[in-house]
Amino acid sequence: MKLVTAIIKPFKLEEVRQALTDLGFQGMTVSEVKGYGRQKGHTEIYRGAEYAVNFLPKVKIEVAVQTTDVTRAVEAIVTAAKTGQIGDGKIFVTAIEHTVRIRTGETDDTAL
Amino acid sequence: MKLVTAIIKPFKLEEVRQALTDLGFQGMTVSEVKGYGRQKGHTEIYRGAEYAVNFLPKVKIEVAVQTTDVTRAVEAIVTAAKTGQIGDGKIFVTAIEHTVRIRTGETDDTAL
Amino acid sequence: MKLVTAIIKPFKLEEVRQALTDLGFQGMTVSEVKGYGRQKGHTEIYRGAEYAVNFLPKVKIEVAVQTTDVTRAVEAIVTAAKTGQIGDGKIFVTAIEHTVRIRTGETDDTAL
Amino acid sequence: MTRDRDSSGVKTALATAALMLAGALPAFADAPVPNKGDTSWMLISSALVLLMTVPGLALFYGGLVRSKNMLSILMQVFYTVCIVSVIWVLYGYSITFTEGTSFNSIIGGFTNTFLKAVKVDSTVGTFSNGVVIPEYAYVAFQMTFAAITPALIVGAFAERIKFSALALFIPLWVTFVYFPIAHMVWYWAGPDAITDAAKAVTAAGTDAAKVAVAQAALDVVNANAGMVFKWGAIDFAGGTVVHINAGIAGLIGAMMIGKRVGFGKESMAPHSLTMTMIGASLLWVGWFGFNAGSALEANGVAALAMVNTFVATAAAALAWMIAENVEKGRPSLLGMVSGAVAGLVAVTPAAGYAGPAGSIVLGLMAGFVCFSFCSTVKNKFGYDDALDVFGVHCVGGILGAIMTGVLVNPKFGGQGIFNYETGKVDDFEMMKQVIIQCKAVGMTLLWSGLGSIILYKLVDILIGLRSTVDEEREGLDITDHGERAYNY
Amino acid sequence: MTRDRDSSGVKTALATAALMLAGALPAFADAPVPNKGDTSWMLISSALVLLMTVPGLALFYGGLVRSKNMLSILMQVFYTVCIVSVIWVLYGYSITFTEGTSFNSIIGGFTNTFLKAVKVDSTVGTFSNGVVIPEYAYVAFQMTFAAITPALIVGAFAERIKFSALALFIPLWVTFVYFPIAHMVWYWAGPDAITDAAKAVTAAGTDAAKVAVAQAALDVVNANAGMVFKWGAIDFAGGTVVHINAGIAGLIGAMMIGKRVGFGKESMAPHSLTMTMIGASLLWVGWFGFNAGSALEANGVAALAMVNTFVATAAAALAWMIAENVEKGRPSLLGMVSGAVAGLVAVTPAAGYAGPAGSIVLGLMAGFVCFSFCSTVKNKFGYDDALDVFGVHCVGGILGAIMTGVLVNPKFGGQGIFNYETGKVDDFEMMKQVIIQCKAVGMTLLWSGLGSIILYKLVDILIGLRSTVDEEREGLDITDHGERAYNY
Amino acid sequence: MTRDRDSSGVKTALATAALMLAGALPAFADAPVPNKGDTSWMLISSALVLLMTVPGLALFYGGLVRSKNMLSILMQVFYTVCIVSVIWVLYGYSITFTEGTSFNSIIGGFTNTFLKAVKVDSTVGTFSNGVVIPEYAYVAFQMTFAAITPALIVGAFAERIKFSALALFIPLWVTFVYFPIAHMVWYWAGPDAITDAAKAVTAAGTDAAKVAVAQAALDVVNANAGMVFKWGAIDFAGGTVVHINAGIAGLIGAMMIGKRVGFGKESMAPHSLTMTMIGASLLWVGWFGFNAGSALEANGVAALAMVNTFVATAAAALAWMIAENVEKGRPSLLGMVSGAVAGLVAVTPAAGYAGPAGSIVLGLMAGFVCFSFCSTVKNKFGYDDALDVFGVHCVGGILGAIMTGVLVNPKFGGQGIFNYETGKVDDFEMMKQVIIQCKAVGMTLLWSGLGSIILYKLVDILIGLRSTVDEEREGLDITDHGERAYNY
Ligand SMILES: Nc1ncnc2c1ncn2[C@@H]1O[C@H](COP(=O)(O)OP(=O)(O)O)[C@@H](O)[C@H]1O
Ligand SMILES: Nc1ncnc2c1ncn2[C@@H]1O[C@H](COP(=O)(O)OP(=O)(O)O)[C@@H](O)[C@H]1O
Ligand SMILES: Nc1ncnc2c1ncn2[C@@H]1O[C@H](COP(=O)(O)OP(=O)(O)O)[C@@H](O)[C@H]1O
Repeated sequence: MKLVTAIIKPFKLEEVRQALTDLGFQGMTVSEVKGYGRQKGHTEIYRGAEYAVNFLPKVKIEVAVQTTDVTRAVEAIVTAAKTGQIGDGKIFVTAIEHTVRIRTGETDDTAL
Repeated sequence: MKLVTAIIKPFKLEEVRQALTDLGFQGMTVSEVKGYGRQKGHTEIYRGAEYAVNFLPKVKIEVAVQTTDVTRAVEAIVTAAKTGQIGDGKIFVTAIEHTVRIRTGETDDTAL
Repeated sequence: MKLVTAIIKPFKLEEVRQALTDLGFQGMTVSEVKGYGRQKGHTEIYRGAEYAVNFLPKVKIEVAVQTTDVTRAVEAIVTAAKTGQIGDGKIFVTAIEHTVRIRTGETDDTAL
Repeated sequence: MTRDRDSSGVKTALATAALMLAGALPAFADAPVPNKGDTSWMLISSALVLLMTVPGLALFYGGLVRSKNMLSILMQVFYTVCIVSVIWVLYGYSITFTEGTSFNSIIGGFTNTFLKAVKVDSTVGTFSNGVVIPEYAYVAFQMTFAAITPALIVGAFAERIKFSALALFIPLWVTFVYFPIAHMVWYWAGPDAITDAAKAVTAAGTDAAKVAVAQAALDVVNANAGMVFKWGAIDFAGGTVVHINAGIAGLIGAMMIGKRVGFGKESMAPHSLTMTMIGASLLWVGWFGFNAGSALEANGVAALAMVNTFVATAAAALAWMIAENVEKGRPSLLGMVSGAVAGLVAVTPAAGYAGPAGSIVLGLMAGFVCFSFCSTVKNKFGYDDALDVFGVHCVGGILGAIMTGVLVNPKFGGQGIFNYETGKVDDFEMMKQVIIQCKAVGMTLLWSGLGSIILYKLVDILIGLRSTVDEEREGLDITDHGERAYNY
Repeated sequence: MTRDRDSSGVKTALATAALMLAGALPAFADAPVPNKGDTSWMLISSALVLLMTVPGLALFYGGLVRSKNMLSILMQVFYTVCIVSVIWVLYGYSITFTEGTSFNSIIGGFTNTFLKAVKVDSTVGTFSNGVVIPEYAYVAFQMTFAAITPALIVGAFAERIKFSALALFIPLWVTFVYFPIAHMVWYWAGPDAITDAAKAVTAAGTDAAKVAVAQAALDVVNANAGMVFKWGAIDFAGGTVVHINAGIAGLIGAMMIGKRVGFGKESMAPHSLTMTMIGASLLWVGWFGFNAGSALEANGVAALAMVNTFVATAAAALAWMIAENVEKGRPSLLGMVSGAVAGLVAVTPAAGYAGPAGSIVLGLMAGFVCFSFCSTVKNKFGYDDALDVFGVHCVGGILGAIMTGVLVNPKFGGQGIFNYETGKVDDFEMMKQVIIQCKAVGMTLLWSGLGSIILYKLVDILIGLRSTVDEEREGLDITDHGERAYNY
Repeated sequence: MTRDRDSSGVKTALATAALMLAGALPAFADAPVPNKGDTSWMLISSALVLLMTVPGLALFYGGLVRSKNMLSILMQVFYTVCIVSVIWVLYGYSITFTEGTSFNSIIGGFTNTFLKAVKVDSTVGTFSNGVVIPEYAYVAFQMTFAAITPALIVGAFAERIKFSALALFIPLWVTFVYFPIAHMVWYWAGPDAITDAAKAVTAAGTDAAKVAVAQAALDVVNANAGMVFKWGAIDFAGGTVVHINAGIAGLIGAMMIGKRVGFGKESMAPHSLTMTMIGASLLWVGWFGFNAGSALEANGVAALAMVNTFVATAAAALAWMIAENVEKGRPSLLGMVSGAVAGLVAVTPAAGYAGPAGSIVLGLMAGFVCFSFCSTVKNKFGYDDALDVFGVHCVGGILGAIMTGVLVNPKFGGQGIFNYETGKVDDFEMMKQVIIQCKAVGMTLLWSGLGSIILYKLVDILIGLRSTVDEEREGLDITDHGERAYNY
């Protein structure tokens, strides 16, 4: 099993979710994060005080998939999340050694 | 070393923390996430506008443990987090290659 | 490629970001988390009701780096994030199998 | 449009002069007209009491619950204001402030339903002879009291009652508990009726027959009042009617509905003490309308009530802060504002009777007593009065109601009790007054306590009081109202 | 310092007495002086209307947008209040409430720019013969109306207009749309001018020549009024001038600026219903100043307007709640407070004319009608009036304006319409009045509709109305103002 | 109960008439009675000033700090209101507004501690001959001024002072700095005493001996006033007493306590500009009580003060917005509301003296000057006045105090300065008045500056002013109060 982690623009979340659901992926975890890559932040001024805001709001999605599904999942995310402008985000794929569904105690592929 | 990542129902956090502490696990990181699996969201209506809320609030806990402790940790979490209803969550185990305790510079198992 | 994950004190974020930027690392993802390790929480009392707050606010930073850069990145983080007091945090290094830059579709090292 | 009705029909300067004198001292004329300064003050006081309730009370309470139940609290308070104010116009004002039939000691009559007897130039007396205000202003002012009282209750069983249950409970409670108690404590014939009747007795001179007739008439006037009023209990702005009444109803609700899921185990820390602080502040500001407005005139008594409301609150906040600092090591904002509310509650019955120094003492007592209650006594009993409605409103209200009997004492800088028959302040018998005050407290606890038990039971049978465990876990905002308070 | 101007020059007790009589019934004297109760009420009413606007309206709207646009809404409302109040002093008050030249039926004159003709002892008449208030108090009160009306509009095109476009649109709109409509509906010669002229006609007796002269004079007085006023339309506190006016301008803006990016696809859930609830509550509290203050006196009519404003609001909130419960299965807080605002809007033109029972009926109607509109009708048309400015303010305003013609009927507990010539309430012809009301509504829709189209177009040509897609995605707070609302 | 005290003892229509005349023009009678319109206005004005402070000021400040220090700010403001209002009753009112002994030019006496000399029918004079208000109303009104002034200071050293240090500093500061300055600027014998004494001089005619005696008596009356008052400085609602006073104390505190940890390096962006906007709006609304209430009557001057307070604020907000737009490219909400507060501050001393056009000019100046100060000048000096207490309150206050000497000029539409001896407005010598105003500013800066230095030092020695670095990092909410503001 692999964990596909994608950091995307917040307003793309809904499209990505839809794309994954359409392919039959049944679960996902989302968190609000901030980050920067090529795309940098901006400056905010509050009365006299200037602050550099280096981080932009992003959404991190994590989808655990069977190893054989990784490519489909990644492609679906790329297609749905792309605007073609900097800040579109990144995808990281990492290995999951073991999975458990808490409710049933099922493990690994059957737990996905 | 392994990282045990569990996505659980928010109100189970306290019990899970207690269970792990009782087993002698001394550290944990928690984040607020949203997600769905078998358990789906609901619809919200604000005046005339309807919005599908596909994500439910969950808590993600991450515990870095020695490889030999993985099973104990996973079992403790499953026991504490289970309600038997959908939405109880998932556990993923991944490999950590290297650990550092920032304060002391200790590394790997001694850093846990 | 490796993912360097560090859990640090919130007010150290700026220094860590600066240190990594100075070394030429061009991207980072940050999330607000809560956690405990050696450093424990405190008690809050709201009128008659006492609640143990076991988790302290921390910041989690994730930096995907080329395998050869891991040591430099970890050292930079340790140096910048250290106050010498408990609660300074932890660093975990894990393996990334695959990376994609969504905007361009570039993969792996070129995507970092 | 009859906007100038108060001047129409007056045709000469002389008549005008007469009317004006009448306006100032109507004992000398037939139809006192309202002083516009009083009217202005009563209108703004009504607005202030609404401000206390929404958003004031709603925020004070709302900030203390978990964010998943924020809207449910706001909704419950807002709904309460709406349903009660409509009922007030339909029949509430009538059965509270209109002379009833056989049970007039307990409840008024139905002759003024839909406010059918109220016109733009109708007036009601104040506490001064010959001073009146527009009846609509009185209707509005008292409406706000009827609205806030049941709204106070919802804090006790916050985070677990079904909205539909509350929606039924509130109109029942206000009808069978609030209106009777308000009638019992506040309904009377008014100053002029008593003074005129008393004068007739004097005028009767030595003619025994005439005196007997006049005395009988006076007795009738005096008898035309609520039971507790007739006992001689004093309650300037609603210590019994509002706070003890709501406080005991809350406690009973909290016990009958049961503890919140996870109570004592999970953290139920307030989701926004900022909101609670805003709420407490607006309660304070609005309470000036509540207390000083209860003078029904813009006069020195109203100003005194304002000063008292200011300093009792301040003193109670400081007392709670100090107590908490001593006992817990750190003074909290929540403690301070809780103390402020306790002070506001305690000074309510005393506002126009006590002196400022007495009010400071009362405030200090309220702060210490309510602190002890909420942080120690309550935990011993283990019931889940989520937002301390009992510990602040009932306990503070009882303290205030009883201490009013002490602080009204002119010896302690109080105003004494004015006797409309003799036209002067009575000699003050403190023990007697304190006992009367205790009786009024007891009566309120009893009526509201028993009435509430019956009504909760009834609602429970009809539609069930409590949300399911799953709903409670998910939060009432989603399950009862289909919304979330925050989407940052 | 001339603080005692109203007493200076009076040198004897007799003169004083005369002055006082004059103060009460100035028809008998030259210079009526303000009653301080009225002044007090007008001052606080002005403060209440500001409270409605900032923070009230700003929060009501702000809570409903996404957090990335929160500051933009707050800023737009705050800016509107600032720019309009300065304009009001510069020329707004003058062209609204000063007699104009040839176009006096439509717009006033420039003789009072910079308030140059207003002094501390200047007064203006109310709706009662011989009753006046300080002109500065009237300036302040009407200033708040001019400020809130354009602020209502911004909800319609929230989350997408460029701030610079708004900054230009508001002064244009208030000048070319609001001031004329306010003048047309509210400008008149005042009660004393009419009554005096009418008396002169009577005094002329049977001498035809004299009568003709007197009648001509009376006609001149009557002609010195805004067009809609002369039709006989009644609008107690601004159903047409404020709500229909702003509502239609909002709709047109929403359509001309276009839908928000992602409208109908992405979730645009309110970021803080807590703020919306605070806003709605402050609207309610402040609206007492708006409606009851429109009596211009602290009298029974003001008190009636307050009661009506209370219960129409409550009834409308309950109606929306019930409708939503029936149709969607769950009553929401947002629904309830939307209903409350709909009720406030609907009762605005009727506040001092209807009776309380009539106001409850009006409130219920407003709740149901506006609910249907916002949850069904609107979706059929598919325009993006982001915060339902049209569905609540225009629809509710039209309902209220027309129903005022019904509920003012003394048969339905209304106050009737006072005739200053005859000195009594006219016999009431309901159909006639309803038709007049409809004409006033139509006129407002037309003037404001056409005027707004032209002004939006103009602004679009000059600087462009709309933010870019990227700016809209990022949120106007950052792109227009360089700030974020929250940094928790 | 003595609620009808103001009518008791009056037994005939004639006596009544006399009393009423007295009420209106008490120079002709012994005991002026308050006009209820004035009383109503003073009561509501007091409530408005509390609204300014809690929640107004608390939120304005609170929104600007980081969320970890939110409660600490709210607590500091709330505590300040509580402790000061208790002290006010204990001895503050007495030493501020009671005639003192040898140092009467600087501080009053102890004869009215515990308000022991104040009764429900006690009255105090206003600024008009023969017009009085209930003394309790005056006590309440001035209490709110005493409470808000030290609360303004806390913004300067926000996020780093120890609560215990503040808890000690506030009562010391209000006692040794505020009460003396308020006494020096505002304490005087009142209009009637002066006018009566002046009349006696006139009445003495040509008899030199008699004149000398009468003149001596007049001199005594005139001498019975605070030092700054005697210089002839005018300060309508507290430019010196409140704003300059608090502003300089804040600056000194900020410097003595030192910069926040991380100042200039870490982001200290406001945690909720929404709260700041609510606070600013409530400041504006409440400030009407502050400024227009300072007329002490519900008259044309109060109305003028309200209009001025409205438009100066609006103009200053626009000025800041424009300046920011020019200099930074984007107008921010924080800028706009900061400008509004600057305008409120600047118009405070001028509110009842300037004309509306003059107030707009003053507002524009305030917006530009305070903007420049806060965004440029301040950064050059590098001190950490966290919430710009100095840059807004002291700088705006100085501007306003001095410009009051210009704008009061009748030539510029001002009201001039009334002379109670001659009974008319004096010929106006502008330069002279400006110099006097500058002296008053200097005196305030000196007294408050030196006094504050001593008191901070004292507190520092006794318990230490500043939190530890770790506490500051963690946030004062947890370390000082054991709570967190938000648990979403
Ligand atoms: N090396 C990295 N490590 C961790 N997160 C990264 C890295 N690079 C980018 N990100 C995350 O991806 C988000 C989008 O990055 P983006 O600016 O689109 O990168 P690029 O255009 O350089 O691929 C960033 O805001 C950040 O959260
Ligand atoms: N495939 C997945 N990848 C990532 N997270 C998942 C996945 N499946 C479930 N989750 C997370 O676990 C939470 C609980 O899932 P749940 O509905 O209990 O799943 P199931 O009952 O199907 O095991 C979800 O809200 C989501 O955050
Ligand atoms: N075993 C662990 N697994 C996951 N997270 C941990 C672990 N130990 C510590 N952390 C995270 O690191 C943060 C800092 O820990 P800290 O108290 O400095 O640990 P220590 O001093 O024991 O190394 C914690 O708040 C927690 O978020």
